[in-house]
Amino acid sequence: NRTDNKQHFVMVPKGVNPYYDPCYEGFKDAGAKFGIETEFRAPQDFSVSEQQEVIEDLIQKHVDGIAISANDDQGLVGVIDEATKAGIKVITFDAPAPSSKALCYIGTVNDAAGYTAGTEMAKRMGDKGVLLMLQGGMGSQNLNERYAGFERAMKEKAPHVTIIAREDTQGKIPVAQEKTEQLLQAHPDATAIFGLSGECIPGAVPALKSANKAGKILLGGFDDIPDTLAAIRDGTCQFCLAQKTYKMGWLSVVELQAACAGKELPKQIDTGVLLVTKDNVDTYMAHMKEEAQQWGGEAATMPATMGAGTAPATQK
Amino acid sequence: MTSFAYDADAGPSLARRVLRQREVGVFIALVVLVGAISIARPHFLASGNLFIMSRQIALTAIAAIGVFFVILTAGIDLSVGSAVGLTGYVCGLAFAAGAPMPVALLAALGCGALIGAINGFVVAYIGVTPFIITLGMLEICRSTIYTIRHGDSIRGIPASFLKIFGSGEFLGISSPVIALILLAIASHVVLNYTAYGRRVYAIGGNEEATKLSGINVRRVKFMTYVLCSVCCAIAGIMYVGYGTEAHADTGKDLELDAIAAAVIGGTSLMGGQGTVLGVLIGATIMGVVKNGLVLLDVSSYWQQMVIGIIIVAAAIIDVVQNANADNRKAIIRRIAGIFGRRAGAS
Amino acid sequence: MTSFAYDADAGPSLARRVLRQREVGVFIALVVLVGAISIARPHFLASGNLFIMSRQIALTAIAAIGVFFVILTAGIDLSVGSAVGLTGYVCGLAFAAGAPMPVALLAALGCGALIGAINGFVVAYIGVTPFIITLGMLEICRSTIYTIRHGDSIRGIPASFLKIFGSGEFLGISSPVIALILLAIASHVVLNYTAYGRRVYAIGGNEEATKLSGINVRRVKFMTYVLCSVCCAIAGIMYVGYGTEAHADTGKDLELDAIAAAVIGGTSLMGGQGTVLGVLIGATIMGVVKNGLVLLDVSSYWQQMVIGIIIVAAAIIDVVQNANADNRKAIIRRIAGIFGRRAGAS
Amino acid sequence: MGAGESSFGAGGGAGGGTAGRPLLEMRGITKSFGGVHALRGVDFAVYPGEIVCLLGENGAGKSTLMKILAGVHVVYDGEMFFDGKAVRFRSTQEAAELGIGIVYQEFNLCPNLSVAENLFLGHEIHNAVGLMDYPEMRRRARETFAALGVKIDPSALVQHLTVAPQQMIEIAKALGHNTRLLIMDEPTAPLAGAEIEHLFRIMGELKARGVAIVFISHKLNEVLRVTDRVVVLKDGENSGEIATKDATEDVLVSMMVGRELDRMYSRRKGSPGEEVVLEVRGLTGPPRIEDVSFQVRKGEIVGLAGLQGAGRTELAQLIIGYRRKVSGEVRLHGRRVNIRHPADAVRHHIGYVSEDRKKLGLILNMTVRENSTMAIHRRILNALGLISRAKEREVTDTYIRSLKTKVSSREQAVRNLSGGNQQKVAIAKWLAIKPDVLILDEPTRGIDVGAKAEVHRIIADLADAGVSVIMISSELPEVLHVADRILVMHEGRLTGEFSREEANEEVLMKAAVA
Ligand SMILES: Nc1ncnc2c1ncn2[C@@H]1O[C@H](COP(=O)(O)OP(=O)(O)OP(=O)(O)O)[C@@H](O)[C@H]1O
Ligand SMILES: Nc1ncnc2c1ncn2[C@@H]1O[C@H](COP(=O)(O)OP(=O)(O)OP(=O)(O)O)[C@@H](O)[C@H]1O
Ligand SMILES: [Mg+2]
Ligand SMILES: [Mg+2]
Repeated sequence: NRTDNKQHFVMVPKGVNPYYDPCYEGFKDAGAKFGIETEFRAPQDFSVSEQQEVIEDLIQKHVDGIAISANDDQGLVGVIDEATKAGIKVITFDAPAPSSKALCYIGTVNDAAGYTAGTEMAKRMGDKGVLLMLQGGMGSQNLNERYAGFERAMKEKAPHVTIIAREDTQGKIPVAQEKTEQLLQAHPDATAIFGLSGECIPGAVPALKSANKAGKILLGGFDDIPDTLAAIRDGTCQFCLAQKTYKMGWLSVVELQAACAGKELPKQIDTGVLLVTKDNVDTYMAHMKEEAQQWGGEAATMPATMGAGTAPATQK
Repeated sequence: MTSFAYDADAGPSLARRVLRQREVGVFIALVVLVGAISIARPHFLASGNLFIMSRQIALTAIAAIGVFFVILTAGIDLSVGSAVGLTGYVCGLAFAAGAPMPVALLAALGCGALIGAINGFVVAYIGVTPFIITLGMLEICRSTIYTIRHGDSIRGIPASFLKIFGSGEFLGISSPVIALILLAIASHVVLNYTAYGRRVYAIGGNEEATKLSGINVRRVKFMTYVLCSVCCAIAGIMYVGYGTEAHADTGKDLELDAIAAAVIGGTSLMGGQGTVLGVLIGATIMGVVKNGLVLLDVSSYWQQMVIGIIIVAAAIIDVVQNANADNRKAIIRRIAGIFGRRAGAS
Repeated sequence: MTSFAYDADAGPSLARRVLRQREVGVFIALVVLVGAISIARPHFLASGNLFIMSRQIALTAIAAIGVFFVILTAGIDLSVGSAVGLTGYVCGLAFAAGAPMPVALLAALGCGALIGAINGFVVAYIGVTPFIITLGMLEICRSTIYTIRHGDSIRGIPASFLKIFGSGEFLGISSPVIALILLAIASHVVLNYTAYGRRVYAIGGNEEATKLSGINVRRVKFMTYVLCSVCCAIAGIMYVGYGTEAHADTGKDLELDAIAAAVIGGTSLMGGQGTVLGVLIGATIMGVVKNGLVLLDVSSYWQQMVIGIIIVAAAIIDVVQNANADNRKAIIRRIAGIFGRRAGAS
Repeated sequence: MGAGESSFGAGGGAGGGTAGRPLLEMRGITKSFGGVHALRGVDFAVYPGEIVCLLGENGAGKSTLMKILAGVHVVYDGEMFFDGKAVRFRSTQEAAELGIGIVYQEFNLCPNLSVAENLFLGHEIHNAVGLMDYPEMRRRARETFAALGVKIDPSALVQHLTVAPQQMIEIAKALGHNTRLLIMDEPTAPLAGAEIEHLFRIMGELKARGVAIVFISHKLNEVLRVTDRVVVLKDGENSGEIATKDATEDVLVSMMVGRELDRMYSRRKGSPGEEVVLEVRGLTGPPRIEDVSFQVRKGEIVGLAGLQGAGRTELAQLIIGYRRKVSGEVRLHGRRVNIRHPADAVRHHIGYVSEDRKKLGLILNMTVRENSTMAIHRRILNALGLISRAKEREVTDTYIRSLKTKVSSREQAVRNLSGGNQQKVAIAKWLAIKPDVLILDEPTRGIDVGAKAEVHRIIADLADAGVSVIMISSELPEVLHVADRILVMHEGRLTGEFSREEANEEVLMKAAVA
């Protein structure tokens, strides 16, 4: 008898971070469009345990669907199991939990994203030069996968480029800046810098500027946070790869709805990454939304723009 | 004129052993907290929630008891978090190498003992400030983890192990909680009923006088660091069971929580003051706050702030409660006069 | 007349004013370090590198001097990093609100003073352990930043400001370094040549005695926390200039570096011991190590470990150097006998 | 022993006396610490230019009363008048401002600061530019010390000083600023001959200047010598008052203790055995001990006399392995023993009662019980290897009784005991190890006449029971009466050895100075 009243879907990110704002925006918009009550519940810090607590709590609340950005694979197996038993549809977005009973993963496949990034970097470097890399936390699974993909692409497409350093920014912008400054001292011959995580470009920008190398050194990296977009506008940064966060949110609703309607979901949907450059920096978000918003509802097949992976289930 | 009442000493001594005034303050804070949360959110007391909360508290508290030994001697151990991470990782590596469970456990505990022995030796026998050497060990242990497998988690932990330390429970109590209870009892006995424990407190009270009493201060201190890191190893093992994998980042920043738990529970960083019970209460307060905030749907952006405020509030309640009548008046007066110029005066 | 003058004393007291033995140890460590790195990588001494390194060191050292005041009274301030972050963010917000530079600077400094006043009041007038209240403030300040703009950086800092505090330099010395030099001189004078400074040391040496000497211990302590947070505000402002934006995560974990710098420089966490010069040396050691590791292309996986080892090594050199002849022998003997059973004996 | 009754106190008595308005008057002062009643309705008055002695057993409440007067304890019942005006101090500062100076019973110095800095802490001297004027402070410090007849390097760190100079600094601090009322709580306890004489001279001068002085001491000969009036406290209540000129030691004692008491230092019944128990050969160690050799026989009491700084404490600390020796050896029962740590000493049943109970003797935040058993953990374990509370209580109570320690309970924190009672606990700890050799460093420092007699009796009994005792004391009469044999030290060397028969104050003094 819950069919007659609104379905209730909840988005559970890893923690508090502006990165998730577009995810939830997509989630909300889709909810609004398909008449579904949506909610955003973030753990206080990026920890499995707190994420478990949030989910535990949602199970008590008997929500209809949960979309999780998993802080940890194994760590969530238990709760996701419980939730499924309680008849709640669970999917993961942004960060997967393959070992769990989660029905589907919607998000960037890091290795693929890394490969795309590497390809772009290779193209821009023209198979020559010295590349410096920044990474936020050497222990981070996702970033290590990104790096793997990136390195593979470089080896294939620009074998003569030397990746000469890979420094830990500890995920902090000021540290990224310090490391960049030091790297520029250590390697005056560097021709390019690539940042595997969000804080790298915002940190590298002031370092390049104070070294008067802004625009002279190729700068690219992941995540379209405001600082980075600003840097792209002023030309210090040449490109960044935006994860299709809005789309992740939107598709999460679509897939959960499908699941509730008893549909079989694909194990994985790679939302792919979007290349942001000076040309599309002001428009890419709108495009991303448009692209996402055609999914679900009456929409039919998937367009080619869609990244690797299987098509999202569509519903009547 | 030898006027001392025999029953009089029953009072203090008994109290000191069981629930010294020191603890009452934080205990009140804890009760208030639990009361408030469970009224606002009855689910707080649901067995499901208590289960996960108690497990999380236990993981911190085990490490907290370890560092508590060190703090009693007026030392400090910042390597707690990294030690938890490394020992757990070693346990995982042992399994990955196909070692049977007992071996894996011993490997972790041995690794803990080694970390503690290094800390202890450098502090007690060379004389380096605990803060420095343990800060160094913090870095060393953590980066050791990274250098081994570039930060990958170790998967494929045997089910037999997970059955005991992961899902494992006894009368609905998770294994970390059971471990904590046993550890707490053992520590309480050691600290209050053995010569060793008495000496730990003595060193915190007056190291020179202790030495002159013919006690090998160096050895006692050395041992506290070993004990601390062994507790970390226990926590490390429990974390592997909890996460069902050995993660490279396990235990990051745990030292701060562990020390905070001890201090909130009335342990003096100057040494010689504190009880196991206090540490448990301290750890519980922190766990309850974190858990409660999530249940209460406090905006994630505000949670940290609330935690900060509650920590401070608990500490203030504690101080006021432990102050004797007239000091209490004075404190209240000062808090009241905070905006008046009186605030400046002594 | 009875003479109690021990020639032993003439030494320390004089030295204490200039370059106490205490520092010589770490200073040697520093020299060795610099020597080694610049031989391996001559570019280490290139003006460009010295410029950026000195600026990075200064940013930490300014905060370190702040917390040094607190540590001298046997206190501790864990909110240093968050205070740096918040004050810088406040400065940015003021600019965003179109405030002129003086207003923005005052806003930051005022914010710092407020944070320090709260810490100081709760410690000195209510009597909460510094560790707890400042831990609380750490959480509160940081989450305040996040609640304001959900962690986004504040851009559009006026060029006039950046010209002074960002790119700004004087005889090739960056503004943070200039600020540090002025601050260090001022602190040295205050601590060694004013009544206030001596009372700070006195409290660390024997708080009770200081109180009985009719000194308003509460006020002196209170002020150290205010001074500390004001130093943080200075660092915070410098960081905005450095980053050309106000970032939400500025200063994260800085407290540990700041405290470590002080302690490596020979400051005792038990209070009453330490010099500004020592703090500077401590901060420099840490900065040199970090910079050197990158120059030497040490893999990020190993850097932490090297840092840890060097911190410990510096501390050990320090201890051995400060030990008197026969203690030194004893220490060496122990280090040697580490594997023998003699290690256990005192 | 009325030896010192040629009192300048009475001589100046004209200037003092209880005529006119009291400078200070305390009425019905009551103070209790939790359960402990330290003071019950005590009345006390001091007149300008008189020296009043506050006398009483350990724990009688003397220090507490003075701490109230000095503004340390701010919570109490009763009223206080200074210069006829009602006063109620809220801080030590307020008391100081009225010209009340105090030398506390326990040291209150900052070890990490220089002598001069300690001396001027709270009223530092600034120069033209408002910075600390160190040269001036050092100069004035030297003056002050010269006036006190001592020489202390003003720029020395206090942590390098021994108890005696530290005490002189405390006195100098109290004298500092236009003092009108000077309180001295057992000022002579850590001092020896010369300094005490200087101190008395200063007191005479102050008295002549009309300064009122409260003098607390357990040394009755001093009391009779320098004071005009004696006010006696017993168990926190007034128990009488007497003009010094009408008083004798016996009168004072009976006023304190409330009954006649045989205070004569108990001469031991037995006599030393023949076997040499402890032998020290050519012991040398930094900073000052040079080639010291001596023997102690079974059941012998050897007195170790000397001036402050003679190195007696150092010698003791070398013997028990608290300091590292560079040469020489220690033999026990004829066998060479290698003592490298106090633990070794305890293992060989050598005990050492330190001269500095707060720094080296006691763990102040621990209870009387925990302190009493600190050195015998091994011997009070039960079957389970745990510390047996029963045995602990037994040991603790034994010594609380035999030393007549005044405690509210054996679980009282030692911090809260009166100075003398703290000293008794410190001694108890070492009696508990059932020592073969017991070294006592100033064992009767700061304990009352009754307790002193007790300690001497205990020493005698120990010796009779076969314990070899070395008693370091700066009080020659004490050494002369208790010791079977007396060694004298000067600047780290033994400079004399006397049997009880040949020894007297003159020869000992001669040996002590050269
Ligand atoms: N801070 C305190 N807390 C609890 N009890 C105390 C405290 N200070 C003193 N007392 C108690 O008050 C009583 C009086 O102590 P006080 O120090 O005044 O004695 P006293 O006359 O100075 O003895 P002594 O000659 O040994 O110095 C003692 O029983 C002591 O235990
Ligand atoms: N210059 C010094 N530096 C450090 N400690 C010292 C110095 N001089 C003496 N001491 C220590 O102070 C303590 C007291 O020794 P002191 O010089 O008073 O000899 P003493 O004969 O014991 O005098 P007392 O009559 O006080 O016992 C001993 O431990 C001694 O080693
Ligand atoms: Mg007294
Ligand atoms: Mg001595």
